[in-house]
Amino acid sequence: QDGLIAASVADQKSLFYIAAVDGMRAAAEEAGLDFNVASANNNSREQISQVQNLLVQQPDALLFISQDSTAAAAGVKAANSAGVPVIAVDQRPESGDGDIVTFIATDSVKAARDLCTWLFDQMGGEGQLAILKGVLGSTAEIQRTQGCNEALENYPGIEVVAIQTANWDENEAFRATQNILTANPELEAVFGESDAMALGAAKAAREASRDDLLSVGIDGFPTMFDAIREGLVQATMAQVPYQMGMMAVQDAVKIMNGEGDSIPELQYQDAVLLTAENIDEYEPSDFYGPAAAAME
Amino acid sequence: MGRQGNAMSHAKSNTDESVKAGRNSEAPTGSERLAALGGSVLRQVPGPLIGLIAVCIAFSWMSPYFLTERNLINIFSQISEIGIMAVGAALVILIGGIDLSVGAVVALSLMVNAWLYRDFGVPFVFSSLVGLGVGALVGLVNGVLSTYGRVQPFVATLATMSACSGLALYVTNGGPVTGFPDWFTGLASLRIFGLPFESLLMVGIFLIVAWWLTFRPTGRSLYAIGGSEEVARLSGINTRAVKILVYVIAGLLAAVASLVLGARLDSAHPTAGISDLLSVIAVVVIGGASLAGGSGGMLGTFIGLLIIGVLRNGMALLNVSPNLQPVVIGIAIIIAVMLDRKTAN
Amino acid sequence: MGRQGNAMSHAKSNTDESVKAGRNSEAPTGSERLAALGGSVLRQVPGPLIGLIAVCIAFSWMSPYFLTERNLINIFSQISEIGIMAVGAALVILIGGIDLSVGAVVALSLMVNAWLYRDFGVPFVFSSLVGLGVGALVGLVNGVLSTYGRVQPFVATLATMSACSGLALYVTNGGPVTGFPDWFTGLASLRIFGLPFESLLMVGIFLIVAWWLTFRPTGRSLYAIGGSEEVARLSGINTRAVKILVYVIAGLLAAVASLVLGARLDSAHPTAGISDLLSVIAVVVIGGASLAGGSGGMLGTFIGLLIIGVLRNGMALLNVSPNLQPVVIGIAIIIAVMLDRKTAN
Amino acid sequence: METNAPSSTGLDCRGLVKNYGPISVLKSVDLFLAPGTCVGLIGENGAGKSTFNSLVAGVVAPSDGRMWLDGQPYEPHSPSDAIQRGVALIHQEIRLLPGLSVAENLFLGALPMKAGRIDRRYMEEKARAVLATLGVRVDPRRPVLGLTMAVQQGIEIAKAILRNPRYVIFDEPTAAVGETEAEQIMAQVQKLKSEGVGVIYVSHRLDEVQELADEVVCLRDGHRVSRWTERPVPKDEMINAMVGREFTFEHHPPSPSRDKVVLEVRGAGRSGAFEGVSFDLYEGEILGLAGLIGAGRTDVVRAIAGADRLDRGTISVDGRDIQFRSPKGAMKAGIFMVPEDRKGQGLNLDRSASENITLPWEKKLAKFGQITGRRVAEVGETQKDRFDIRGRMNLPVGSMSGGNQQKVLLAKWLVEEPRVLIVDEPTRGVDVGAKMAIYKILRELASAGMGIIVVSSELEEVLGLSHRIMVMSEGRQSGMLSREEAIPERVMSLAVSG
Ligand SMILES: Nc1ncnc2c1ncn2[C@@H]1O[C@H](COP(=O)(O)OP(=O)(O)OP(=O)(O)O)[C@@H](O)[C@H]1O
Ligand SMILES: Nc1ncnc2c1ncn2[C@@H]1O[C@H](COP(=O)(O)OP(=O)(O)OP(=O)(O)O)[C@@H](O)[C@H]1O
Ligand SMILES: O[C@@H]1[C@@H](O)[C@@H](O)CO[C@H]1O
Ligand SMILES: [Mg+2]
Ligand SMILES: [Mg+2]
Repeated sequence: QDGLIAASVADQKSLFYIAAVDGMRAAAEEAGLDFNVASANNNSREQISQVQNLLVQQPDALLFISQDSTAAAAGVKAANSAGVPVIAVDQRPESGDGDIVTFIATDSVKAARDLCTWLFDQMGGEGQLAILKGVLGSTAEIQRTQGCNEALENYPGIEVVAIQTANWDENEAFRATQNILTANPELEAVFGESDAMALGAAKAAREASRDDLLSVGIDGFPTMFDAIREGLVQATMAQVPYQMGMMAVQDAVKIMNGEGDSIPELQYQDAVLLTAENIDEYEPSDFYGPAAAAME
Repeated sequence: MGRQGNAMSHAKSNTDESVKAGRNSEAPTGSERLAALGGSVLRQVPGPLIGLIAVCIAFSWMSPYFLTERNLINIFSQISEIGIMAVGAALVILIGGIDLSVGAVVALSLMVNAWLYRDFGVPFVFSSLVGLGVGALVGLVNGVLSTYGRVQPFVATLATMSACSGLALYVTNGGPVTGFPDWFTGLASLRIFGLPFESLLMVGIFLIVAWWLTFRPTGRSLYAIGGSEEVARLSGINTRAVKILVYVIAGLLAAVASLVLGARLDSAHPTAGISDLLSVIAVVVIGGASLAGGSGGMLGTFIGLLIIGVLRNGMALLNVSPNLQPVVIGIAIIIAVMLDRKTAN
Repeated sequence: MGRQGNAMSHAKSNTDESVKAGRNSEAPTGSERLAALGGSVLRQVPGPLIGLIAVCIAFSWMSPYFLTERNLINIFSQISEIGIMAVGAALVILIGGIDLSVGAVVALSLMVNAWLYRDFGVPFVFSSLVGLGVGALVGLVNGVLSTYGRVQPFVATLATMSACSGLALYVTNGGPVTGFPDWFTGLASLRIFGLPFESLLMVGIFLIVAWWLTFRPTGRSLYAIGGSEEVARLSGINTRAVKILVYVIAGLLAAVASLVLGARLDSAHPTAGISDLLSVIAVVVIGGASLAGGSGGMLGTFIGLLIIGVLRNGMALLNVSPNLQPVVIGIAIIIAVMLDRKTAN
Repeated sequence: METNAPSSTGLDCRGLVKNYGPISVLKSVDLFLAPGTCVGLIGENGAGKSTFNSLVAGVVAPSDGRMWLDGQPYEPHSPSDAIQRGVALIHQEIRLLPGLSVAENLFLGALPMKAGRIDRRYMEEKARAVLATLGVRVDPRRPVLGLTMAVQQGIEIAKAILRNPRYVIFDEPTAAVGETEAEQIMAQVQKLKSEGVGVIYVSHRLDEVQELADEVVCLRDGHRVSRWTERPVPKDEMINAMVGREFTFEHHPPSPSRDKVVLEVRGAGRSGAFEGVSFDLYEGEILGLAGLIGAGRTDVVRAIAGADRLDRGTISVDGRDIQFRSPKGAMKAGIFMVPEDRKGQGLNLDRSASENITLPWEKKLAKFGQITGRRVAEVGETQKDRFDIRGRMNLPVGSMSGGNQQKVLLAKWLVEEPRVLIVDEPTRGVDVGAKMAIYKILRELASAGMGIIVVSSELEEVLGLSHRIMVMSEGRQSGMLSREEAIPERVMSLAVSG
């Protein structure tokens, strides 16, 4: 089969996006399609440019992992006007009347809500909590904050004593947690909006001899597997980006074969809560594909 | 520090007249006139033009899409906001300053605009004007701090950058705003003579500012101030007023860029534009301006803009691996700049 | 452009001498000597020290935790990497250059190190040395490009920044590496006389470089080169060699910072350090260095480092809303810098 | 090129050529300098003197020609190379680092060491000693910023001497200093000679050349046109050789000034700089400002021209009180000042001569608010002719010779005619012919009704030009002399005593 699949992705630094692209590439190879990918370095303006650049090559489908939900609309619009079908992954276009064939994603609000609910149960429904946010204003930050807030409504005993941003960065999370622990010696748990930040928080706690501090994250990165086993961190919500990437290409193939109508509009993938109890049932590659295996 | 190699070599290659045209010599000969003309044309062709041409040739050879009309239009529309911001940044750099707040001003003025429009029902035209006003105001603060306040421009604009990016998040507590009026978002797809409106706007701004810098006394004084503020002051230029004006223009242009961005994305995001800072300054400097001030101009900046725009576009067309793209871009920038040096010698 | 206000006021307060010290004046009078001495002491107390003190007083009043031993130690350990990078950045700025690659060098040297160690089984001591070598090599490239290559430092280091950040992702295709030898990660929790090893390392580097800048001819020559490269050259200084050396030191120190980072987190991320660029330069400039070169020093940089470190720490202790933190930091920077101006007058 | 073997002692330069691109600035110049002697190098502005010096001192490489130092081939590829071989150059333009201390400037590139550290104590002591022999009294620990031109010139000379050179080139060392300093500098040259050092001495003050030089070489348009080996070399011969024709001094007695006061200064003072300055300047009058270096003349005129603040006193132009706080305000009121420091205050060396000249005038030159490159070039060409500027007006001023830069500086302030013109050291580094031309212009401007203040460290210049002379001493106005009263002795005694 002859054809070109184009993908525009927010960045190629986060393992999440790397795995998603790996999944896409693998599926495209399997289907014998050419695969072009552009990474926007977390710049939504830049990403619109890249979408335009990809469209110049008239691909058969555009797989679109937008930098944020608001910017997504413009990319979709551009693709629509070029007559290229769009498969949105991870970020759903929030406005505009653009058409997408399907939206494949983790329900981030739900993932955060479930994770926090689990965490609050571990805390016995009361105690001090700190939240480490991702880059402020980014969709993942907004949705995960929202999910945690929803969980908090059911747990009046949980007191949020500190909210800081660590910009998805482990080292920044380390510093922020040091400071939070200084000001809040009674702190019991940290909700990191990503695994990297959960790890940074846990390492800061360990350094401050607070091994009892609970720390959870979202992503299910390979690095979390050992960390959970060792008790450094307690849980993570594993997403399935590799699989999402493969699905996106498979859907694209369906469109090319004229079977586009059979694709559901919304394909939420459940995130899996990984804790010490079930960690041995999974492999990192279940979530992040072969790339993850190399990283463990 | 690296003054323009261009101006330097220029100086070197043209001195015969100063030797020949002694007191006794008559009016300049024809060949001397020609040489002078050649000199002044050379002076007009600044920055790494050769580099740009080389890059373009390479890409049109490597990708069949590069020279298509659609792609060329894309390139132009893709560089619009950066270009508009770069005009302001170039002016600031010309007077020997720097403006780190340019990206954050984009975010703040866009958010204030969208917030007034959505949450207070302010008519969009007015909320946009307020957005522009915010940009100008931040520029004013930058200008006043770095003149009367005697704070280094780097520090002053670092502070306003920080403050603006925080405020941009604060107005809507980090949430994005979507849904601008249709006539406004329509501007993003408006074509005039087949050219995108936003690109024409950018080119228009470049032309007006180039005209100002070349033909208006105030504009011309920017070179004097950048060359030596004391010399400019003693020559009767109100250097403080001009400097403040320049920062205000830079802020205003950033706000204009925010409108272009808002129309294109049909949304306002509190981090919009923030990561463009380095690209904006890079465009100006690649175009031949020196951060020491006093050299550079609109033509050079435009060439710098095209170099960055073409490089990014071409990489995407060629499907270079995303991790390697920055490597290739880094190398290409150096080659583009060095090509120019070599030929200038 | 904003030469240091410090130096300026200094100059002004001393012009009377130039009047007095005419041909008729005898040896300087006692009071003149005193004034000169006062001047040179003033010269030693640079940058916004007053600002730092004010910030510290404010925080110790607002948070009971601020002045605890634990918190002070935390502050010191939190600023270690930025501090080490800032030393290199300060040297580069001192000679009138700029190094944008510093953050990307952290990422690249750490990744190369970790990659060699994990994927090739290179003993960690050697892989670390290679990592340091990578830092020095990038510095060398920066230095050669900006001297022999006659590329502006901004452009040269922008290019290497771009290239390094791409390569850092490339070596492991963006994946992080975890699991360094225990003895190495142990360094992160090592305390000497109760002080974190990394902080002592940073302070040691500051002291050595300060000594070099003050007492060694090569170090001293940085001020001359920054003041005027031409004058320095005419005075017999090998300006190119010194400039290259400075960029190499800056690259090397960035690589050292990457080791500190790696030991602390027991992992290597391909984006580690990249976002620190602006903070690193800010530290130097807030500390009183001028981007025009020729002014600034280690004491000022250290004060700038503490200002940034204390501000961030204090905000976190007070749990200021993350949206407002940048606003407060922006305002605080201006106040800190202006306080100093006021008192210097 | 001469073929005989190089001398085994001395600096032997043969056939030195320097081309900038296609243009040759120096065309096969020979010069021989024996140890313990002095060669005077003269020539019009732009003749190539400084270029020759740069070749010898390794600042730029020659395009052709060879040099030998004490019989050994000498090809300096950097200034440090030349310094190491014992050749030092005192540049025409003062090049010190304002931020560094005097002592450090002196030892820059050769800082003395002790126990692995810079030996500051030795450095300061040595600096003080060397400066003292030059008559420069300045604390070696203070920064150079803010020192007078004369002191800076002294530091430049001391810097060269400290390197113990065997050959020293002085490029117009006395252009920026007063008579007394000039005498001290010349004494220093004599001393060096007597110690066996070979000296190349460049100056437009021909009596100095006459007094010091054992041999005089004259350049014109990059050629060596004359050489005298017998002293004394007659001054008129030197002048004729420089300009390439018979040169006659024109003597114009100043036309009388009128009764109308243009500028009135009353009780002017600025803390720490000068006090109690009061005078009237009449239409058509040239008022000379005399005094020793550092007497405060520059400070006074800078304050009058709005460049520095005025703490006390009033200034009025044509009877109208002026309240200005900036040069711009002063210029609006009709007061223009040509600053003394052309590099730091007068010209932007990277911009073209024409652009420099039009800078203060752009608003006036503009038509419909626009100013074109052509208009700038026209004005530049007009001023080029009027001030006899040698060089291309569309090139950066920095590539012009020092004297021609000075002419551009004057031309910059005289595109249109102000009410009051202040010129601070107007003929610094200008050759004899051009000097006469400048005097002529100043006199013409005065007779057309302008009021002119001339600050000059050349007493001869002040005395020759002015209707009246105001003498300053240590920041005070110590006397006002009419043309007739102003004999050198009287001026000097007022300048010294105060
Ligand atoms: N870097 C340069 N580029 C081009 N032309 C130059 C350069 N340096 C000097 N020249 C030209 O060389 C000629 C000789 O200049 P030079 O400075 O040697 O003159 P000079 O004899 O020292 O004059 P003055 O008495 O005014 O100092 C001048 O016409 C000058 O314009
Ligand atoms: N605001 C200022 N900024 C920089 N330099 C200044 C300032 N005011 C005065 N100067 C310099 O200080 C020096 C002292 O000036 P002053 O008027 O005392 O000297 P002077 O009598 O003119 O002697 P000279 O011949 O050395 O200029 C001058 O060189 C002048 O250029
Ligand atoms: O899940 C990832 C996060 O871990 C972070 O890297 C940002 O993007 C999100 O989608
Ligand atoms: Mg000369
Ligand atoms: Mg003076």
